[in-house]
Amino acid sequence: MARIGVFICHCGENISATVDVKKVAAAASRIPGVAHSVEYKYMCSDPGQQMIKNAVREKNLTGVVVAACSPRMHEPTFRRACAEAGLNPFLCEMANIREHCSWVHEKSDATTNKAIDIVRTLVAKVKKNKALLPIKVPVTKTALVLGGGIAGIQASLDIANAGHKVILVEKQPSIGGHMSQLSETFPTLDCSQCILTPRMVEVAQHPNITLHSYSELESLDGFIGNFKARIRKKARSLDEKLCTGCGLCTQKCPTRKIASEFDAGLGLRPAIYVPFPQAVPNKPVIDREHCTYYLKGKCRLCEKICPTQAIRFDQEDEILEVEVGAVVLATGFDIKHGDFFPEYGYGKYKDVIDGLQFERLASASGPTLGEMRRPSDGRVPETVVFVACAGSRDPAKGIEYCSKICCMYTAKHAMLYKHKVHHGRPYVFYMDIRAGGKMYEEFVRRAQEVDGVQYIRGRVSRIYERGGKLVVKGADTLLGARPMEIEADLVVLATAGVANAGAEELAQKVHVSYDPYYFYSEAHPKLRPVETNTAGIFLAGACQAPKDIPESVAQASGAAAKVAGLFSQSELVREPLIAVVDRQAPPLYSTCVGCFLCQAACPYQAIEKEEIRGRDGRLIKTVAKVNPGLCQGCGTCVALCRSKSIDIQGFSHEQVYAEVLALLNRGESDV
Amino acid sequence: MSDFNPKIVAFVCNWCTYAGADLTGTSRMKYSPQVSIIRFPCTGRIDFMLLLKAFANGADGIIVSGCHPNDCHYSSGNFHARRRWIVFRGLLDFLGIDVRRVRFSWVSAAEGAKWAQLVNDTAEHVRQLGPFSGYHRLRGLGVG
Amino acid sequence: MRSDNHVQHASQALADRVLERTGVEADRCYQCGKCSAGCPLAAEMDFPPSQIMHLLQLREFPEFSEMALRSHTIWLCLTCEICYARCPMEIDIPRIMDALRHEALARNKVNPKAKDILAFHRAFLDSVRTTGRLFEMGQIIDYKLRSRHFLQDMLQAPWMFLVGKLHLLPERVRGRRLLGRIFARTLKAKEKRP
Amino acid sequence: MKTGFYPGCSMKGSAREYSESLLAVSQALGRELPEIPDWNCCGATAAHNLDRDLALALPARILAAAEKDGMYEVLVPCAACYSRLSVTRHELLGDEDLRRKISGLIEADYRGTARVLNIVEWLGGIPDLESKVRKPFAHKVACYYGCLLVRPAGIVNFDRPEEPRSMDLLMKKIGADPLDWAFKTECCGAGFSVSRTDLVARLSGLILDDAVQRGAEAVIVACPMCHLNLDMRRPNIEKLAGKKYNIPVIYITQALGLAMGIEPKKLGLQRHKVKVKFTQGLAKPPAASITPASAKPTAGAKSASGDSPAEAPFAGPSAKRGA
Ligand SMILES: Cc1cc2nc3c(=O)[nH]c(=O)nc-3n(C[C@H](O)[C@H](O)[C@H](O)COP(=O)(O)OP(=O)(O)OC[C@H]3O[C@@H](n4cnc5c(N)ncnc54)[C@H](O)[C@@H]3O)c2cc1C
Ligand SMILES: Cc1cc2nc3c(=O)[nH]c(=O)nc-3n(C[C@H](O)[C@H](O)[C@H](O)COP(=O)(O)OP(=O)(O)OC[C@H]3O[C@@H](n4cnc5c(N)ncnc54)[C@H](O)[C@@H]3O)c2cc1C
Ligand code: SF4
Ligand code: SF4
Ligand code: SF4
Ligand code: SF4
Ligand code: SF4
Ligand code: SF4
Ligand code: SF4
Ligand code: SF4
Repeated sequence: MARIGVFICHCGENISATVDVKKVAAAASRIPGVAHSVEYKYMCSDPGQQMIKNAVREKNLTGVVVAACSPRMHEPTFRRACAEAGLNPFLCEMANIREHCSWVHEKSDATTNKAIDIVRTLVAKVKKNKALLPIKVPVTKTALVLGGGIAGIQASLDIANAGHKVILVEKQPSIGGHMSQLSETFPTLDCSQCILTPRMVEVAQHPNITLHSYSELESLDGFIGNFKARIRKKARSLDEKLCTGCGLCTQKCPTRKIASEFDAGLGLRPAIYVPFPQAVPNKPVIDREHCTYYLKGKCRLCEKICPTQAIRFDQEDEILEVEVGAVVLATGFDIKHGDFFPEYGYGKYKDVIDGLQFERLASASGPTLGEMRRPSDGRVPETVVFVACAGSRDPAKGIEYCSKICCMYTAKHAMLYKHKVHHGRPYVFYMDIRAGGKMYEEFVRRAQEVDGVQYIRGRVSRIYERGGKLVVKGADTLLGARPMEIEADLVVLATAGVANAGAEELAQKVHVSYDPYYFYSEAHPKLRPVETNTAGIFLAGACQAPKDIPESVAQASGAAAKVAGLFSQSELVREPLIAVVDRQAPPLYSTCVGCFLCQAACPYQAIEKEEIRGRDGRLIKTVAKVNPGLCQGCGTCVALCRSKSIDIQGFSHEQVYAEVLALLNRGESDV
Repeated sequence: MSDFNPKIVAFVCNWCTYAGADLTGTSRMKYSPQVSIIRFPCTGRIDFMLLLKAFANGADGIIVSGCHPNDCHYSSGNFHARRRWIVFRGLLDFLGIDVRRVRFSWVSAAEGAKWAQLVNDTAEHVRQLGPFSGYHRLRGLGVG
Repeated sequence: MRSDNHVQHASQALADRVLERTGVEADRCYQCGKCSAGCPLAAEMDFPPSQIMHLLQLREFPEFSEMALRSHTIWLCLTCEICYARCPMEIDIPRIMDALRHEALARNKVNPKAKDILAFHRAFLDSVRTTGRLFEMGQIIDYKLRSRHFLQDMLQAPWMFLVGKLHLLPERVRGRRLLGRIFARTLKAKEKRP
Repeated sequence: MKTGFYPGCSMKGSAREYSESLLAVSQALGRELPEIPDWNCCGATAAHNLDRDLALALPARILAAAEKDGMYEVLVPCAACYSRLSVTRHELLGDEDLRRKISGLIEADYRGTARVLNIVEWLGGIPDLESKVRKPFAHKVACYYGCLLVRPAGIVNFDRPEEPRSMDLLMKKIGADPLDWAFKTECCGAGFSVSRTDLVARLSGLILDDAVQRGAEAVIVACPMCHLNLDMRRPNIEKLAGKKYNIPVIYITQALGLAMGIEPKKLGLQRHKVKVKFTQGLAKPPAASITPASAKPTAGAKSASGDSPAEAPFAGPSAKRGA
């Protein structure tokens, strides 16, 4: 038989001024199962709490209802008091008779009666409450960071500097990401390599960071604190321990005409290559798709020339298994390229290039050593047209969003061009200038006022070649939308920032959600911007949405702080208010019919399939199972399950049904 | 009909509407006492059989309220609730319950005044509709 | 269903009438200007296509709608579909132009500069109405009478005749009575010409 | 199951040679092209400019007549008629109320069973066209698609609206060298040939100029309106541009006919305003067909002729860039 204690608070006069607390206490004492009912001036005060503790011990209470303020305010206080008195804290509930009653109604019988209703409701609930134990999960204090762009680098360094181990996995032969390709960066125009390279070196040398370059995630299992990752280390075709990075092989390789990924296709590289001179690690890889030996079975020149005999043609991919407690996704973005802009001749005319190609043309380490020369004939372009929003904000091309970074880098490009070709004429066709950031608007103004970049408001309709020039057909919508033509030597398209080609596949591997454009979704657009909906997996950088370097770095440090917070305890303690799937004795095992509607609806991928097998190993049925590490207790699955096989602790069917009946003043016996 | 005091049950989520109703209180706004709140983690948890159960046991009106779309604490629970609500409307019709007895709304943690308004509107509405008398029939259907 | 009754909705905003008749939303236009940049005749137009969209968008200002209706633009539009093909918002501008022309015609708001173009269209359709097919010789004569450009093309006609491109007698369609009825129920029913 | 033929008005008059050459070619290919019985004018630009119902009713009557005659597809060689017929079919099939209304107007139930084909589609569907070539049409040609063959993409839906390739592919099949040029789909001035000859002269002039600059020996067209503007309006074009253009404008069917060895007269080549000089020998083009301006090929012309669009439409480093 339940022995419930009810404690009614006056809150000074806050409650007692409108609610007749004595009457409430008297009414409560008449509710079946209530063994103790008192009122007091300030329940949350020390004497108030002491009252509860004493009653729990002396009256052997099996449950407590504190009728006072909102549980959002003092639930933890009273649950702690109960726990101290030896009562499971989840057997304590609060009846909100202040915010939901005394403060919002006039003094009257109706108000007092409502307070009684509320108390009765919570008493009915608490009778159905079960003692629950907090969930504890051990935490492996190693973080897995996927992607070694500036975001991944920053996150790795911050976590490592907080004293935790980091495994950094980078798909390409070197870390650095897109930032390593940039020439100078807005809004300060400092050299990208100069600020990035020291951090890349720091990563390489940090005792807490293990770098796996030229590697990719195979699979990820487990849950927060306890992930198991399998990493594929792709064969570099050489023994990294022996290779000293002398570079002899890359100089001598006869297969040299491969479009360089790093130079965005504008430069060439050999079959055995280091993507760029400052690469980390500074060890080559053999590109097996182009190497003569792999294609034709002949050559092996690199092997002959290598002073340390490091080349290994028969090397195979290696699979590593690691255990980690948290994952940071920092796999970055890409820009759109290919045949998606036929009216601009993009991909057709050599002198219609994209933003990253311009970065390489402007970079001192690029294919022209920083000299402004156009790809088709190497001439210095006298007139350059920059086209903003090329593919962004363009539903017809499938992208509705603004890519956010291109207004700024377009202004930067026009400026860099003008700095290199003083007599040159840069034009920018734009729709709006989006320069929201510290010193950003000033930067764009400088491009216009100091460097004389001509901004024309309008979208370009068409670009075609005529006599070695590119005819750009635009219109100035600020001048009556009159059409105009510019004969340009070079056209730079600020093509849309898009998710990486492999983004969807990776999201499915690690079970995080993504938006229709395959950018990863944050757990809350405002308040949880660095978390994903999967506990223990965090986001950093442009894999979440196009963003610039400062934002990527800020988010990376945020993600690192979250990881460090998680790693600050050896165990993760979570409230046990989570879902559970019904389990029964054989032969039923569970009322769950295995429809997995719940699985599809769960926003946190917390529902797994469990196979129930007989002693002989025969599959009896497959039922749902909630992973307590992932479940956040939203209850969506509960409402959805048709066979009522899944329930949520703390808000169980029994509890809420009892509340409804009590509120409507029908005892259980009435039903 | 003027002395009819309807009984209205409000099913609200913990993160937005419950907090919004708290704010109504802290701002000392007044509203009709005919409404009592039952707290849920999320509108996504609200099983609409519960609503029928409430009607079968003497509720005259019901409010379901949670976070605004896209503001859900659990990111998508309220979308599920909204989807179910659309199905549920049809069911109400089928059972002969006036759809106007159920108010589905979004009240955020900052919308204390909206909560007071919602409660008063609903109370007035239900008062005009009169007591819900169909519960015997519902019980006959086994909903009680 | 779309309605073609131009007068009935005169109090409604032009943009809404256009929407009702064509299903094309001028409101989606975000004034990027790509249509005007590619339109072969934008330079000739009083309001290039993007501006026509904006005139419609400002529906609370009837004087702007009026400017769109009375514009030379709508008669210059060649229905070349370049603007539609390239519009990032996929707005079927030529279709809007059609609807504006029909309304301008029905409400007697045809831009005076469009006189020759309109004369040509009418001559063309007259020929079709009476014979069922275009009788080029007849049409040219009819057009000349309407437009009063007597000298233009005087050099072409004899040449065309010589190379066998012009016939002196029209081909007649057997079903031309039906065609007459079609004309009577459509164009003629709506248009009151002097 | 027969393919019907809708000549349209101009093919009976000003574009007579288009229909002559088409019929000569179809005969040589052994394909029958029965005309739609008692067809009428599609209404062209004039109808849709002035009245929507009329603009739908005229083509609907044509298509209904074709259906009644058991035609499951209709070849419409004139791009302008093709556009009107395609648009009508598209709209009526997408709106049942409208279909009923227009059926009422034309006093026949239009069902939409007959597909509408343009000339490029029809020729593209003929298997083994290459084997019919007797004298390869070995000339540099600029394929001019104009507006209505490829637009609006959602309705005609057979090649892409920018940088189309289907006609270039056909020209390759008969041994021609289709050039990469810039005005494939720009507008020639269309129906303004008579009413605003000034505008036609300007727009068509741009087209001819680009073709000539790039060293084209002929412009290939698939539309009587395009032909009218580019060929018959040549004096107006030249007057406005202040220079001469000798480049001939040839219907796609004429080029095909020449390659198949059909006699030029049967193809109506004598009816052109601008003389087609390489009709007999089909060997070297006469120098006269290129204006002085194109004598020294520009950088653009060089690269353009290098990679013709048909085989390598998008050669260039960025297209092949790795991830
Ligand atoms: C043309 C251009 C100019 C720019 N100029 C500026 C500027 O001046 N100033 C500025 O602030 N910002 C600029 N930006 C933006 C800047 O490039 C980005 O903000 C920044 O690169 C984002 O860093 P990131 O680490 O998130 O992504 P990335 O730089 O894209 O790095 C992601 C890394 O993850 C790796 N990766 C991808 N998938 C996987 C996988 N599955 N497993 C393992 N590794 C993977 C990639 O190889 C890459 O190394 C510019 C961008 C462009 C396109
Ligand atoms: C009109 C308006 C509308 C907005 N709408 C949106 C929106 O829709 N969405 C959105 O995302 N953002 C919006 N924002 C932006 C949003 O308000 C800010 O991003 C956010 O408030 C910033 O939070 P903060 O904590 O940095 O600063 P603040 O909110 O300013 O908080 C700073 C706190 O520090 C205290 N403080 C100041 N000095 C001291 C001191 N010396 N010692 C101790 N304490 C101090 C202040 O009292 C204050 O409590 C809006 C802003 C405005 C002005
Ligand atoms: S418990 Fe709540 S209601 Fe009671 S005194 Fe404390 S704050 Fe006030
Ligand atoms: S030659 Fe040998 S040691 Fe030198 S970089 Fe190449 S593989 Fe490494
Ligand atoms: S074996 Fe391959 S990588 Fe080595 S030198 Fe030859 S082509 Fe280059
Ligand atoms: S950032 Fe600027 S250029 Fe880029 S999509 Fe947005 S508005 Fe266009
Ligand atoms: S919805 Fe219910 S029955 Fe279906 S799988 Fe989930 S728990 Fe089992
Ligand atoms: S309660 Fe929510 S988070 Fe937990 S399993 Fe159910 S749906 Fe998933
Ligand atoms: S192209 Fe489309 S969106 Fe742009 S101005 Fe024209 S109609 Fe508007
Ligand atoms: S359809 Fe009309 S408005 Fe559009 S580009 Fe052609 S001429 Fe201009």
